[in-house]
Amino acid sequence: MILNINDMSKAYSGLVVVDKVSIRLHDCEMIGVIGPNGAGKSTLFSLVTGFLEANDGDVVLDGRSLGRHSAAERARHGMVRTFQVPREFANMTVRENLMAAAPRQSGENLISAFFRPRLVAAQEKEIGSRVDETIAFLKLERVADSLAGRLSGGQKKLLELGRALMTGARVILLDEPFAGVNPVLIEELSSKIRALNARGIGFLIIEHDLGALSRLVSKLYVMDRGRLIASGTPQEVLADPLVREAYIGGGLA
Amino acid sequence: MDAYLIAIGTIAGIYLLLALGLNLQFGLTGLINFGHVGFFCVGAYTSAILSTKGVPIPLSLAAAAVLAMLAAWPLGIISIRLREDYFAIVTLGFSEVVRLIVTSEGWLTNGVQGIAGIPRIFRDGAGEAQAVLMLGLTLAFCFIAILAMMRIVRSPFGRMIEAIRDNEEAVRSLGKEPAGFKMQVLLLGSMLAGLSGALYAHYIGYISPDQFIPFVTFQVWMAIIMGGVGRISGTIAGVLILMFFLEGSRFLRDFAPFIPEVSMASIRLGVIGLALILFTIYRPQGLMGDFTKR
Amino acid sequence: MTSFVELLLSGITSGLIIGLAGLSVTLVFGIARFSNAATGDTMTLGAYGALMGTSLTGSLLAGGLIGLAAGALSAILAYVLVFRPLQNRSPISSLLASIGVAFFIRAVLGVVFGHDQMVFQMDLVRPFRLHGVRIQPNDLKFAGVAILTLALVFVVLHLTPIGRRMRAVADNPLLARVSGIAPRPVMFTLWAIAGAVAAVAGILLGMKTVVSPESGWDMLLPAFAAAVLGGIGHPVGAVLAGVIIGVAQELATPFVGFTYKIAISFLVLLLVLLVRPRGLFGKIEGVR
Amino acid sequence: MKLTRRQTLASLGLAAGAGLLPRLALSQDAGAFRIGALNPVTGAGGPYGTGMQKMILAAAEAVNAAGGAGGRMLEIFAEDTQTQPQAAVLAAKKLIDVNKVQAILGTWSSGVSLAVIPLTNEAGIPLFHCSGAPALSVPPANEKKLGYRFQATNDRFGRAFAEIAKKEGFKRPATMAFNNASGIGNTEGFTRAWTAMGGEVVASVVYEPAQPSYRAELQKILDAKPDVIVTGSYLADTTIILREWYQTGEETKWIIPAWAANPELVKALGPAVVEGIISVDSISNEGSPAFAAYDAAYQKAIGKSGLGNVYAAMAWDMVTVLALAMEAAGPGADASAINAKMRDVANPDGTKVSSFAEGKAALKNGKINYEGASSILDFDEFGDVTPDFAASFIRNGEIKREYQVKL
Repeated sequence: MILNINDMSKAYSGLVVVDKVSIRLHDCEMIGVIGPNGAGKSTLFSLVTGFLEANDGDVVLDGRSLGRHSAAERARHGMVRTFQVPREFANMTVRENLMAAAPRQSGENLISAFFRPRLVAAQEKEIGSRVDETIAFLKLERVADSLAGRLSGGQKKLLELGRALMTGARVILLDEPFAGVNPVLIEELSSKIRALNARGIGFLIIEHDLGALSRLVSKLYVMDRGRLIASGTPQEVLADPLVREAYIGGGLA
Repeated sequence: MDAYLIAIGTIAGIYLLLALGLNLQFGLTGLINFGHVGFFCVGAYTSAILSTKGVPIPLSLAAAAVLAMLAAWPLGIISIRLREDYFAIVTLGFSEVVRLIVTSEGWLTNGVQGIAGIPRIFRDGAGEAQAVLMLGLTLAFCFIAILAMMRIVRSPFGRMIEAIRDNEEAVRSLGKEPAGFKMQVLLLGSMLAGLSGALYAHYIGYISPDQFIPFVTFQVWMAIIMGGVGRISGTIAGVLILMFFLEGSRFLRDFAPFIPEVSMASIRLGVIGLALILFTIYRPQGLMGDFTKR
Repeated sequence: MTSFVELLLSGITSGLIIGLAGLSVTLVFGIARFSNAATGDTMTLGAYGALMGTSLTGSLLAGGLIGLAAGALSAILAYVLVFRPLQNRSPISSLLASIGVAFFIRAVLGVVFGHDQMVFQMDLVRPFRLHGVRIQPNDLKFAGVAILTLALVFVVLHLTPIGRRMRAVADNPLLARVSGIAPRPVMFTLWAIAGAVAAVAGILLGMKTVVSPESGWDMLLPAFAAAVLGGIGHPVGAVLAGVIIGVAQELATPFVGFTYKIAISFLVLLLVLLVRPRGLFGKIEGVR
Repeated sequence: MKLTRRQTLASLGLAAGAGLLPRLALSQDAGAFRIGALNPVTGAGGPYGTGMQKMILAAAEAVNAAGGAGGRMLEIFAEDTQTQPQAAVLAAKKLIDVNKVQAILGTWSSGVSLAVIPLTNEAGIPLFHCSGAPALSVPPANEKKLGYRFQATNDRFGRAFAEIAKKEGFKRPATMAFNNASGIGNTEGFTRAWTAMGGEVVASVVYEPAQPSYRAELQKILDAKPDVIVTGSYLADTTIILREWYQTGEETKWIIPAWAANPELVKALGPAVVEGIISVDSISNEGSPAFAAYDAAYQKAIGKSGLGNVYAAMAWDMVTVLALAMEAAGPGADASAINAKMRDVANPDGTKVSSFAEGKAALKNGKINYEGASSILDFDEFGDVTPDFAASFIRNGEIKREYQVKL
């Protein structure tokens, strides 16, 4: 799996928010994106996943250009994001959240839902067992039937990760997976991410907790005022004086 | 059975079809349709025009449902991707335009004079028997609609529209297009409204443009909000409350003679307004609880 | 040709009224973040306030100021009692509640003032001619008041500290909260201005036409259309869009038929949403 | 607060039952003739509905005080139409099915009458109304000839407009109509009558209510250079249109129905604007003894002059005429027998009478002709009253009746 982000740019009425950012993610890499508040990281994610329209640039996943595809199409091609503020389906249970994420459900077609009940039931059963596996993997058994809106911050992050898994994603873009998560759960979450990475899923991660992030990723990209100002291994990047300068007042760990 | 209660029951059934459609759209999917009465109007006029021209009533009923759906389709194409409050405004405008069209295109709709003498669905037998049959038919349609709703709620389709209601962006992030689902929901709800309008036209026997004002839409909104958004039992309860309120005010004068009669229409409006405000603030889940405790 | 110019002038006058209503909608949307369906009935309330004020004081000007105060006060009340409790909920809750507020205001007006029309006692004067074009002095006065109101609003928005804070909140509510701009005075000012602007629109409409409890609600669709066309949350845009809609209504209806007059604003609304969902002057907008 | 569906249903039924009880408990004495008073107590007709209802009660009292009609006492069941077809249909169903009324009196707006008349036709009982829509005269609405109209049709108003326009020597009339059945009825009636006289209407406009401006509509009319503008309009829109018209500086004459060109209009616009406007009204029977009796009853019930509510006078006449027809049809007559006597007691060629008691006595000696409070009350073959009209001119802020028009 290779993801190429080429010259991504976005400007609002003259104000450049993301300026020609290019990132490369090779087989099963885990890459971190850091930068001070307002550097354009989340905007970059939205551009890559199609939630915002880019002024310029392209996204290429395994040789296929996705730049003109809708957000949902990009997700169907295997590139799935999570959100900085978790977007769980608050009034549905954890299990329902995960069931909803499964791709290609014929029961989502009204006609099948009404007239092909057996086909739908069989699919539901199959999806159900995959959901059970996911729940077990994420250790969400205790809350499986609680409403997602009532979960803790960390559990919601896990749930979003679980939903991304259910879609069969090949690369997952995590937007601050550790924000608002207690330290114990951060470890838990990190180990899950590592395990998934070992299974062949690539990750692109925005995170402010540089400690946890550095332990996870092999490469860091640093953004400031919309531009990439540095990249390299975590050690190299964190030693870079440019990066330090950009982070003054930004709270570099 | 008391003929008056039969009449109330029939009207309640007609409102219930409207409310079930709106509940599917708003309660389950989160679509803010402020133009429900527009589809009701399309249904009423379709069936009225066709049946007075001699088309058999079962056909005209079907045509009403289909045409209301067809009216929703271009509206959906234009507006389904809009932000929710834009969608609300556009649908409100749509229903007003529908009303303007039936007002202005007199060659088809007889304009402001309205269409009188719309044939009844059941024409044989005594008046009472006809009334009971009409009630039966209306409730049968309601029953079918309720069964269909329950089927939808339990299906993967139902799961997806609820997901759309809870968070549309997240749905897109999972590779599903909300627009398609919303469109189907808009069409289904409009079909119910169209059918409801047709039943209304045949039951009342006379329709004119001023019966299809936005106030009707908001009565239905009040019903589903008071009953409990997203719940079928809530929709039923809400419609009963609405009927009780609308018809009850007829008896209010017996108990509260100090209210001047001329103000009664204003008071009805004010009560609906207050109910909308108070329920949104203090009991958004409605009387029957919300969708979270299905 | 002269008749065209006359229609144009008339369209601009009614357009300014639509624009004022649209301004009220767009201000609330920009800062409180929901579409306020009570705008139309706030207009009506303002008109009744001005009628009462005029008959009490005998002066149209004093009456107008009383009407303006009535509009501002009712908007603040609606904020405190209804919209503030809802401010952390979805904008839909506020929108629904605003319809409740609209109905409630109209009901109260209906009970208190009845349903018979009321009129402002104004001197009607014959027009003067400028190069053959009839100019109606009252139109000029209405336009003058509308423009003065707009000017005042823009002065408040751009030249006062509270106005700058309002614009900051409009640009980014989160940022504004973090950086210590207390939203409360901002919100009170917002609602006072939105209510007062709606009231002015209602008073002008009442002077041009007649006042009845229903008169404001009928202006809601054009007002929303103006707000959307102007780029929702964009004050100048709303006013210009209102004028465009007003002119379009006057000029186009002889061709499409007078009964479809109201449909014009709907058509404008649809076209804008189709072609340019951001509106004429829209800024960054969460277009989806 | 959790209500099950069954509980809600039960409480609804209970409450509805409780509302019905007092009415059902009223002496449903088998001998009484039951009448439904179905009036616009709330909604747009609210200003008139209460007065209408009270006058139906008062007239029935007068009939009962005179010993009843055809050997029967009258019993009134009152309901509100809310000036809305849907509510009216429910109320009419209640009156017919629950109260078993034998006539329904006093529907007001055309929409309501059109919605109710299929029900009364089916029940085979008369409907007396004061709606203007021409459709109510002919089948399907009036296929059973059970509908009676106590107010002149809009079409008839239009014909009166044409007569007046001709008499005043106008050559180039234009029309402006409010977009509803009544407004369009007026101007179409005018156009039909005017073209039948060989005239030509130079421009016509139908407008929607609630506009911030009617300038474009006016402009279209004025561009045709009419010498008179005939309207089918109401007070509010007439006020706005005349205000804009005056400010255009054009000198045109106006012919306007009296429900719009009334003292309120003069007050709203000032005498300068309305100078010379011709206000057309159907002639009520203000000088008659029947009107005096009605006026006294109205004063007693409402505390205001009966002049202010022409529909209440119609409601008074409805009961009186119905009771006279019952008396003429004799004891125990059914609805169709009573219906057959309507014209016999109201139309000319008989002793002129102006109250039920008087008529009851005169019937013993042959035919009678009831001259009502609202008009002289003669019905044509469609069951419509055929009043004469009056042209009034507004001069110096006063509305003065100048001449009568017979059609």
